[in-house]
Amino acid sequence: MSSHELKTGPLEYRTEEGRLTILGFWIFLGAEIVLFATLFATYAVLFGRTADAPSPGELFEAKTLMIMTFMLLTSSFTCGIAIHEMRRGSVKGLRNWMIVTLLLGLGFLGFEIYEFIHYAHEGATLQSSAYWSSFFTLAGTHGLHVTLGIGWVTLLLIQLTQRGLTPKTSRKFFVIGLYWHFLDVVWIFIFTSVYLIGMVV
Amino acid sequence: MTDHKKRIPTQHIIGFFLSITLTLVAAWAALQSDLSVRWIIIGIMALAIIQAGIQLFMFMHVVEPESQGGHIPWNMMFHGGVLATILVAGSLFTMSFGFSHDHDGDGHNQQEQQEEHSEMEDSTEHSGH
Amino acid sequence: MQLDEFFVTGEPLIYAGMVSIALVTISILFFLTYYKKWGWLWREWLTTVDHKKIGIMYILSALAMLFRGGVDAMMMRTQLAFPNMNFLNAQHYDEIFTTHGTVMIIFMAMPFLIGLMNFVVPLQIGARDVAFPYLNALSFWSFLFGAMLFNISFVIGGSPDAGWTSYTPLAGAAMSPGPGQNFYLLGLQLSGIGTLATGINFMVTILKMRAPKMRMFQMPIFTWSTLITSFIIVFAFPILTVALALMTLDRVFGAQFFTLTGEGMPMMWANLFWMWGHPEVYIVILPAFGIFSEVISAFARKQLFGYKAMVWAIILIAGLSFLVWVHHFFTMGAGAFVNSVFSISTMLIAVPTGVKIFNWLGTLYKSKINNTVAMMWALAFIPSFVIGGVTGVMLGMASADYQFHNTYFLVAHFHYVLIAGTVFACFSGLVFWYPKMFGHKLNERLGRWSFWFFVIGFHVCFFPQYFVGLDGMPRRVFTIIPEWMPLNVISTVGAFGMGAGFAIFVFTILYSYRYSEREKTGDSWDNGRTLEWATPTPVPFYNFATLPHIDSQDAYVKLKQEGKTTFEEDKVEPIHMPSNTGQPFIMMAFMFIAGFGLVFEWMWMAIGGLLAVFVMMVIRSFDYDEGFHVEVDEIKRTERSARRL
Amino acid sequence: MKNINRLFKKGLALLPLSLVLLLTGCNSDLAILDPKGPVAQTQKDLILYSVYFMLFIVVVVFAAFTYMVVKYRENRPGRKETDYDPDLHGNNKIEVIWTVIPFIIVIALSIPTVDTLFQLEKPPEVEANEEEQEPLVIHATTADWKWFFSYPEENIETVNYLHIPTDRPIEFKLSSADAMTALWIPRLGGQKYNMAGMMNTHYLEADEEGVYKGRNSNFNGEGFTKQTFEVYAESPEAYDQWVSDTQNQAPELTQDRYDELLAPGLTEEHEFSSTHLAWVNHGNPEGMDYAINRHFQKYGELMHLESHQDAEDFMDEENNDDHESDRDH
Ligand code: HEA
Ligand code: HEA
Ligand code: CUA
Ligand SMILES: [Cu+2]
Repeated sequence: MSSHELKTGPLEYRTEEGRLTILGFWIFLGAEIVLFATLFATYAVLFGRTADAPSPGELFEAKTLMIMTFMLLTSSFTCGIAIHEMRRGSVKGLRNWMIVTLLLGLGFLGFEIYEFIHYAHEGATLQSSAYWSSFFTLAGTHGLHVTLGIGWVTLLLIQLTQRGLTPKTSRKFFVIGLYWHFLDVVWIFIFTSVYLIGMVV
Repeated sequence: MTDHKKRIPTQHIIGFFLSITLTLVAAWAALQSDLSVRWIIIGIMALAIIQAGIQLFMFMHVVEPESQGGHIPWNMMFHGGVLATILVAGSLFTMSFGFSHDHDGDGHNQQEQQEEHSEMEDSTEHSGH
Repeated sequence: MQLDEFFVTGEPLIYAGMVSIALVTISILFFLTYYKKWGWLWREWLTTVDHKKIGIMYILSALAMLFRGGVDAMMMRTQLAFPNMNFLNAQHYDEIFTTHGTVMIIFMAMPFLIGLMNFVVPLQIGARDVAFPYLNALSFWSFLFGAMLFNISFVIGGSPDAGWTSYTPLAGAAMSPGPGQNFYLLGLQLSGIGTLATGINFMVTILKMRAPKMRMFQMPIFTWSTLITSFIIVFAFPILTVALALMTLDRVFGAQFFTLTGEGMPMMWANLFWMWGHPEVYIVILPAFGIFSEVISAFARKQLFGYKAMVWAIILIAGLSFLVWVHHFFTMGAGAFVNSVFSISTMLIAVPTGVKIFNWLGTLYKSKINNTVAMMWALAFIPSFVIGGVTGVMLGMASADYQFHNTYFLVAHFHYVLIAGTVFACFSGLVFWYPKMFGHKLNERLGRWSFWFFVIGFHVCFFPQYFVGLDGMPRRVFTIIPEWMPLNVISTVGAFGMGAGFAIFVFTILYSYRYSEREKTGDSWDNGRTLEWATPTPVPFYNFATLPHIDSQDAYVKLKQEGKTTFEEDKVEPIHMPSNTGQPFIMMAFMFIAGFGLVFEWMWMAIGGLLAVFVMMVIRSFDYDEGFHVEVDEIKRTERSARRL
Repeated sequence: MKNINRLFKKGLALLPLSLVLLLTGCNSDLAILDPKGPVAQTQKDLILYSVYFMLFIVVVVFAAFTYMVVKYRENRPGRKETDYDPDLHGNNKIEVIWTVIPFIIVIALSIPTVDTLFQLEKPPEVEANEEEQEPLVIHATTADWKWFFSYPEENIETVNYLHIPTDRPIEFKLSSADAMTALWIPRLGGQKYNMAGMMNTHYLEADEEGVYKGRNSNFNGEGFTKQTFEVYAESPEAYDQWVSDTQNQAPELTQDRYDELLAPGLTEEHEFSSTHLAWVNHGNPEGMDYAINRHFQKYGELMHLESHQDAEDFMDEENNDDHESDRDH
């Protein structure tokens, strides 16, 4: 609990509190890996159990998928740039790149919502079969994480305008940066093992 | 990621470029190539793991000196990965017997035999009347 | 929904339960008001972020839950000794073993141990609190509200009745309609979140907040076991979170994961449940091992034998714990190969556990055993647990398990490990650290009585169950054939012996509060080996005025030899401490409301509750409270009076 | 108090002894240790084999424990100075020993376990003096809270009781119409799960005539306790006689009748001269939702089942006239 503040190094690591929180967040990400892995395991086991609903191969569209993926990949990149700007001490850089990230995230969400509605029209809903339950839960949990992330970034942007860059605000941005990249990692696996494999098999 | 003062974040740019490329390769392999399904799956899963690595090392700086060489973050990611493998592979290993308890094998034969049987039964019954 | 559907009706036992709950609540409210204690309760307890107080609240709640689970157990045992009395009908019996198992494992064993960890670990490593005090309070309240949500099912809506394992499709919406099973899902979900947060909190605390220079391999062994347990928690609890969420989706939102329709796969639930469930049983045994190590080495007046081997054994057990889950469903028919793999991995756990047992014996070798009550609990553990452990290995032999599975042989196994391991450890640890927590010891004479009643009762209760199991008595039956009667009656007698032991234990607490001598030093047992004993009693809220440099295991032994204390007057500096806050309590209260809404599928309530939780989170996000500093003067004053300088 | 203390510790040490006594003395009484067929025999042998190792371990630990606790008590009269060595903190050699020995024991336990696991997947081996026979196929299907035994080759079906010939392997095809259950006949061998939408194969065999208790051993709700059945193991001739009697005298099983029986609840014993496999096999994915679709509403209803209520099979010796081949256990 000491309030000693270091004089050098990135702002977010200067206080003990910052270092502890960042470490704690990494551990949380470890737990998140397991959380998503459980969903992936369920998905894998229930694969093919579509009952009377359409099969994934019939519904998945390569075009939407690629757009969504590029949006999220790019947002992960812009988020990285934002943190880079933060470390250079640029409030403006941080804010602007973060806003770009946010917009890309929103775009991704929009496509995802469109996609889900489309599937529902085709007769694939959470209720239609074990396979679709696991699909919507896996993709939906990721989507929910993105939504929370967007809300969180918005709150932080407000705090940034109120307080500028302090060890505490920069710690918060650093942490959400980790979170955002992590969601990208999860998406890569959804992209690969749900969509691509779903279209191949 | 030692120098944070650099203006151009080269590492991020390389990472971004790589991740886009790998994604395209994966999509191509899955949708366009005529590899066998098995090799597609192995290949694109490998690509996904590499991409995860890119995010971790180039964007998330798991091992940057400020987090003491990322000893603990790295550890958590590693063990998380191990657990993810246990979960997915273990579930498949122990659960996918499900439909092959018997259904592929003689379970179906049983069923067919049974159907024949009852058909016969039916016919004898009919002739009996 | 009609009011008579809302409240459970028609059962005299439940009416009695309702009446007593109402009476207890009213009297508590009355006393709080009469003695004007509301403010005190809010300021000192509900808003606290102090790990010591949180630890104490955990322990008190766990004792209450032990009582609840214990009363359930007594009712089951009564029914099985007199099956024809119609004390419980089938449905009622089903509800009771379900709540008994769930309460004991989730709301008794884990919180009890987490309570001890909370109190002890920061002290043992020379920290002023845990890494995230706010989160710690959040964890506690999530546990408590989760436990309340689960427990009110007794009077409102109806209890779950599908076993603590809640196998689908039985526990699905089709076969278990109504709110009962939802209480299970949401009660566990709510408290599970807190447990996960606790795991993260302790990992960071132990990894980052040790006293200056204390190396990992100099940490007290209880701290080690807490670290490893936290690691298991972080990696196992998300599995439970997901499994519960999936079943909730099935039941409330019509998904098809574990259903018989829509090509659902019921056995995936069993798979996920045990992927969490097996690590869970090690979550409740490893801290217990840590406690025994501390108690045994303190009262044997000897350094722990084979410290390094002990640590590695814990790590190995933790690793293996993720590789054996299938042994809970060997009989599912996954085939000889799968079963062989998991049989072997299961039996391998015997090796590191054996290493621990032998090292405890090694610690006793050439020691000076001081037979206090805490030590007696620890000693009784060794032989009792070995019986439970070796029968566990017998269960691990899959082809033999085809005969043991779902019988009282299994029931005997897990009570032998859970009670002789976890419960004995909780008692041992509580008695051991009690003076540090409350400033006086528990009466030793009464303690012995409760010990003997409980331990003898325990063996009388559960040893016969091995044999009635071998005779083919399945678990979860509410009535039995005459052949099984004699052993069951013996078993029930033993259970009441344990009940008496527990009653005496509670009495000991009350008696000692009134009559025990107050502590004058911090080192209550004169045997303290680790840093918690270096603090004065009562422990100042900031724990340590100054932090010693640690360069050996058993740090306090060294300090004592060198005549040093944790109060070096000239080195005192202002100490930064977090402020109290009511947010965790309020946030979790909203979570409770949301959970309750989901249980009854009242979506407006669930959504409203969740929105309120989000609002609390936003408030937290904008909260830049930096805590406060304790000034040097105040520290000096506190330390001097505490140390009687 | 001190005396009790010591006495009790001695008592603890006697526990393993009582185990030996119970195991040898009551050997024949305990169902699992009283096998009536090769499968149960294999399992009993394995269990006893493991018990010897476990007893050895328990004896070693208890002996060492008693020694330590007696010898190193602080106030033992006649304690010597040399009995205390606070600096003794470990010994690598001994660590290795007590790691390796348990490891070897684990190996010794694993080998027969794996061996029997593979054995139990196949029909029991034929003894030297017997001729090899095709296993008798019986579909054992559960529904809340009853058993259907279908004999596809004989084209008969029984409810809540089972007839089998001795000395012939029985190949059970296990499945369930609703909740997960398990078929368990302790004297004939261990259990296996019945699950809807899948089919497990389970081999058992009786080599002695008699009536054995069987039951569902996996909890599945209110009627669980009473979901039992009796197994009549009889000579092949008597069995054949029973089969032809049933074929000739029992009514046919119609789908309506079957659906009625399928509804959650307890039921008596029945026999039919046809099987439900003609229209549904709950062990197929297609048969998985058969019962739930028909009786969805009835699963939540309570029976208010009490222990004196007869569930046709469990506590009482029920209507024996069904079975002319009735014999004492
Ligand atoms: C604290 C909790 C706890 C602990 C520590 C254990 C420890 C062990 N358990 Fe237990 N177990 C439970 C709690 C626990 N268990 C519960 C709650 C259930 C049932 C849940 C339910 O269905 O409701 C269960 C069920 C259970 C099953 C499932 C049985 C079934 O459903 O059919 C199995 C099967 O393998 C098993 C095995 C083991 C083993 C091998 C150990 C080992 O870790 C034991 C190791 C210890 C020793 C072996 C003793 C000391 C060692 C030596 C002295 C060295 C020499 C020994 C040898 C070489 C053998 N347990
Ligand atoms: C830590 C875990 C834990 C603990 C401590 C216990 C403690 C006890 N358990 Fe339990 N038990 C489980 C975990 C635990 N159990 C689990 C997981 C199951 C499986 C559930 C399932 O199948 O789903 C189970 C199941 C279970 C069964 C099997 C039920 C069945 O399958 O039909 C039985 C039967 O005897 C039983 C008995 C007892 C008894 C007598 C105690 C005693 O130790 C209790 C000690 C008693 C007290 C502490 C009493 C306190 C009360 C008073 C002081 C009041 C005074 C009143 C009187 C004396 C009347 N338990
Ligand atoms: Cu379990 Cu099929
Ligand atoms: Cu287990």
